[in-house]
Amino acid sequence: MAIILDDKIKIIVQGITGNQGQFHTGQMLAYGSTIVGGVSPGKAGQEVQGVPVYETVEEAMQVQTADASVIFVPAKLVKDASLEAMEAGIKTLVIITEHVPLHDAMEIMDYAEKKQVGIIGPNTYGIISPGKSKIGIMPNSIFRPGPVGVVARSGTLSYEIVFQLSSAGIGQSTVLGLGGDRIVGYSFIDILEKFESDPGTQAVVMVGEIGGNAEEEAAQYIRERMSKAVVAFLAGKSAPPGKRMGHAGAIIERGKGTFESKVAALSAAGVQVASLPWEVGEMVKRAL
Amino acid sequence: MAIILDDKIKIIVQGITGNQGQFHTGQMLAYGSTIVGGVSPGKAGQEVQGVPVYETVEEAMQVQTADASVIFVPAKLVKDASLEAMEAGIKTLVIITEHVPLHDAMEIMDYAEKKQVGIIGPNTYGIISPGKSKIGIMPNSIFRPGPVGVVARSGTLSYEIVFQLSSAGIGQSTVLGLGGDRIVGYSFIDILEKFESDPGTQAVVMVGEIGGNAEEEAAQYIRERMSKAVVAFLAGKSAPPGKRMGHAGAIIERGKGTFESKVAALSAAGVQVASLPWEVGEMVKRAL
Amino acid sequence: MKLFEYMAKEIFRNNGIPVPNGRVFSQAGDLAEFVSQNGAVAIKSQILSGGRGKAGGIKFATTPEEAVAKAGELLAADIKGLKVDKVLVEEKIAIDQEIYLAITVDGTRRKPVLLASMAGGVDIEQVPEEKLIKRLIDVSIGLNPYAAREITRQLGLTGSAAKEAADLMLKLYNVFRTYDAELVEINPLVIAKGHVLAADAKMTIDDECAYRYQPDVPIVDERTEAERKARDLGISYVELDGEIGVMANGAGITMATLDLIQEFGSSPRNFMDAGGGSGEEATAKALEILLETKPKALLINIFGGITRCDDVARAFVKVKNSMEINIPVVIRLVGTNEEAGISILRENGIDSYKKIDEAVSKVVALVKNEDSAAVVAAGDAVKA
Amino acid sequence: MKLFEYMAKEIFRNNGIPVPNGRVFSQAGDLAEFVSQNGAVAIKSQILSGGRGKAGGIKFATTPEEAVAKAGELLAADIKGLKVDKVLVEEKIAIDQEIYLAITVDGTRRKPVLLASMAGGVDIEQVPEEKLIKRLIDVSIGLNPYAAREITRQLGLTGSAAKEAADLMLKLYNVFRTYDAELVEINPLVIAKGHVLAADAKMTIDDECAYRYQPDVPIVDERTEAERKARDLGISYVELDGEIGVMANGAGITMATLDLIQEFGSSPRNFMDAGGGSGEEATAKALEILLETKPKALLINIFGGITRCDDVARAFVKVKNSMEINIPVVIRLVGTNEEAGISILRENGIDSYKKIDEAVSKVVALVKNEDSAAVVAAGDAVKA
Repeated sequence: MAIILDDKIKIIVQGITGNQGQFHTGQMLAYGSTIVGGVSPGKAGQEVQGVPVYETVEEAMQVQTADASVIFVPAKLVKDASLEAMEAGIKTLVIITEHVPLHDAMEIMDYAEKKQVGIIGPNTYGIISPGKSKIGIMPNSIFRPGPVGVVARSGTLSYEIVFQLSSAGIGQSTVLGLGGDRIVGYSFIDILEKFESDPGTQAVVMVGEIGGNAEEEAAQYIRERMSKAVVAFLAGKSAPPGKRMGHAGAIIERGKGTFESKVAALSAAGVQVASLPWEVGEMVKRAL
Repeated sequence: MAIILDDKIKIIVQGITGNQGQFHTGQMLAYGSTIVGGVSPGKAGQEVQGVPVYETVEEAMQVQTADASVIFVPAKLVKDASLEAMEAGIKTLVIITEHVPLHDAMEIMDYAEKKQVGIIGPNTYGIISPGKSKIGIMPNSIFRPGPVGVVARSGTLSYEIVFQLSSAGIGQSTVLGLGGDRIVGYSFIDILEKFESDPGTQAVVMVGEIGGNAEEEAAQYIRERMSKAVVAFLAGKSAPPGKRMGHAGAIIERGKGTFESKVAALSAAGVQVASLPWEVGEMVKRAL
Repeated sequence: MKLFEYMAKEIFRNNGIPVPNGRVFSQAGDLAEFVSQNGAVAIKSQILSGGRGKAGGIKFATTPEEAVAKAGELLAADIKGLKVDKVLVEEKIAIDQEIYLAITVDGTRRKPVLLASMAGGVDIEQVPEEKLIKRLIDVSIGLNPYAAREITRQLGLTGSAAKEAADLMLKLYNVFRTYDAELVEINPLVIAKGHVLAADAKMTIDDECAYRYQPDVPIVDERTEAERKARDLGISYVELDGEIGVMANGAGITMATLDLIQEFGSSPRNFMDAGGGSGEEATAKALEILLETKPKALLINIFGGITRCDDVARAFVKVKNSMEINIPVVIRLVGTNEEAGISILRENGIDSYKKIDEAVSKVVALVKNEDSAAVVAAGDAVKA
Repeated sequence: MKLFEYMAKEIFRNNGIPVPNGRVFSQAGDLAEFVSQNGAVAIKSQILSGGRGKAGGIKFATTPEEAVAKAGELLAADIKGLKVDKVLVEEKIAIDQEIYLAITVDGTRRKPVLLASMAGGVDIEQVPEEKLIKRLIDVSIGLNPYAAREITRQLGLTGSAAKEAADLMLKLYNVFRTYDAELVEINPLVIAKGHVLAADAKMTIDDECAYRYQPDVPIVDERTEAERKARDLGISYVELDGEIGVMANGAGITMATLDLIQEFGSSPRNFMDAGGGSGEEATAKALEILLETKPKALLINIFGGITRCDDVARAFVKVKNSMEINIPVVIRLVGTNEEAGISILRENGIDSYKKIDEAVSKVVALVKNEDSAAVVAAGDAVKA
């Protein structure tokens, strides 16, 4: 089992003819993902890695209905591409693109709420249910199927943690990146809820970072509602306040969103917080 | 039993200090409606007919939560008042005001869809569940409790039909005016569905008019989904095409929305269509 | 409120929608310079009616002399029964393709709807459903580039024409929204030398918002004098050509009253919905408008809701006392403050019906019998 | 992108938000005329930092001579470590009340949020929660009059001040939306003689949208030279003050790498997220930026996803071949095209670690031991 993504999910790639779109379409196909079409205005009729290219999502959906779409278009065009996918009936949207304007992101999220669409990202590596399917840009080699759900704000750090887990013989049910921006779709709580009710997930690893209060809110949810073990790793312990550490969301402002407050909240909720990335595997093993 | 409105529904009056607001607050109270507050900017602290006046709906809701609100404010302010009520948590909104700008009405309906609010009107007399409660401006005296649901596009014509029904000894479960504008909230179908599933309603009277295709769509619904008897009366048989007969919606344009097409659609759906208002009562009696 | 083509095109131009080079004239003699500068032109009579071309309202000219002569003919003519005050003179376009494009309101879906078809240039009602593209617009996000692109794809447009048409649609929606339009229509939107151009333009602005556009958009009024008067009173009024003047309150019941008059063998002189909540004075003025149209009889049918019967009664008494009424009048009064209204009428020697069938049959009988009793009192009304 | 107070006020003024009469000056001598016309003034140093008043960055004067002298002092001063290039000179306001008002983004709720408090004029972080009004804004409908009215009610404002404050909130939301702001803040919004006035103004515009506002809104850049260079490369880079230069890909893993360096007893010289999908050339340029800051050692930690290990390897080889590197460098390479990357490094005589703990402990040890091997090859990395 897995959350959100399984091997039946049919996928569209928006921006499929760009460099990233082409490369990662190939990688997704290689992993076994079911890609039914690509979209690239002005390029309809072409093929990318054997996938037919359409003018619009609506046109693609007329040929074969898809469940999910992954967006590789430039930041300025993400709002249009996202609204397009949602209006066409896509129910899971993965926005890989970074540097999406803040107000565009808020409008995307508002429309997603109205259309009841689940959004992963922007500025995410996507989602993978190892052995089943992936939508995103994560390296195929590091994942292996298993009972641990992984949810993270940041991308490459997820790979690091997954790499540690896989190296320790611990497979993953689903691994998902929420995205590093200030405004993203799914929150920790949304995903923790899904892992809690997924029979294929026995424990959860949560990879957070400084800034915002998503980890603190997640801690409250875990304390009140979650039965499965959660192990956390947090980045940004050494970051000075007021500096934006790459992610728009990763900044300690007005004394809020510090490493210490997150560790305190999670510990109080019974979450084991790893101090070093390679401790995560050991903690999960004990929890299983 | 009844639909939408029963004696437990708590009501707010927006624009309570205006002439119409004051008069009809009194009439509603006299009918037994539960009015928990009124709203009128700059008039907070006053009382109208013993009902406390607040600055905003939100303030009123902090004192006592209401389920429904009725709007008497001028047309230009209706959009603001409607959004206000919906954001404050009102779930049934009755917009009495006429001449609401078309684009304002579309924005109101869009927000209502998002907030899952039921809207009656604009340009409606409201809703009454005889013997229980009323929200609107209909004359108290003509209604009596009973098993017949009445739904209409136009106001005073509803009174005429109800007057005929009551005079013939036939009471009503709920009587509701959809509103005479081109853009209104609840449609015939929405209300027919509610009457269909209301144990207190045994038959339905539908009062339509020329223009649009609401009656034709209702006919399709009745044919496919409705078990209870429906009697219809339609206004506008003598209206020339291209003339807007008072209601924004009551106009035969491009050969569509004619009296004949509506009669044909309803008759084909097994609906008895009365040629004269006073035939309605007799037809309903036979159907009960 | 409908706008003339030249007004709509002015709005289009100001909002980045390409329109042909053109100018509006009231005097035929003024055309010469424009035509000598622009060569072949179309001369289009500015009337608020479709089918203008077929009715001879559009002429073409290649020389200034020809243009002046033809504009003179149009400015002297009645086209489809309408007097031509102005002509719009435009450069003649070499048309490659004609597209129909409009944005209006779908009342059933409660949303704007964009209509488009490659069968442009003809009456859109003639276009079969399957050749007409309909796309609902979500007002919370508006019309977006992807939607415009999908429409041009469905139309089968390609290349620069597709790009320009998509861009034009976004601008047209902007005009539709910004000007509170009920309808914006371009028929035809033409493709000429690979570029798109709005060859015609129709716009109808929501009457309720007309006040926002003074003086930028001059109000064009299709109403009669009496209709304008009624409008100023906030009353819905439409002139018809029958015998019996009607005042009722509520559009539905007014329509039903007209239907009944016809059913009983006479015909209505007008539609007048005196509305909800009109006070005494407005009601009196509305009655005056009715009487000025010289009907053979008057039928007042009031079912009080927001309208109060006592107001109507007082108003009628006032009018009766202030002006000579020499036609039969039948009053039907029921609903809010009914008792007070009836008693006011009684105090002034007027009785009223409570049942609509009796009131209508009575007024029709009076017209047929040429009965001249000014006000009819009906004792049997009480039975209702 | 933060704006100086005078820029934000210019935007406010153009959007109907009342601000004090004022003008910006770079030369103290130029003030005299303005002050002689306006009387008592406030002279406010234009720096991008809060707490300016307490730090002596705002002075008051009543005569032109005094104003010129005090402006001169400010223009010569460093306030909170920042050089003052400009002063904003404004008429002095007789303040009756001070309100805090801001609109920013609530990341958790994914919506704009309006913050307001009657405890204005002080550092808003000092204001207790219960005195701070927070109201989320639905972007599909924006901030509407009723919401502004509710906020002024909660603030306890009445009369014309309430009306003006509500109106100002609507305009402030309009500015927030139109200028793609992350933050618009007025602290204090003052009530003076019954009218509201934005006595201070802060605006931060979304960096991703800065391009939309050239040249209307001059870009104000708080970055160092190296940070600007990195920005032009599309790389996230923050200068810190430690020993080890770091390049990683992904903000999270970069932060975690800095944390580990600290955990192992050294300190990072910088944060550098080389990002996803950077090509060979950009990566090489990023490495150049790093080396220019003279760190004691370099740690390159690449986990390939959208970034491909072979690109990084090629880039590093290129830099190594083109510039002299005389500090220790530790490379950790894993993920997409890992094998290709490792083999490119091998071909050039460079080995790489696969495990992060080994890479970090190695680089820290090298710094501590002052080991000067330019590139460290680790045979045991293969074990990972």
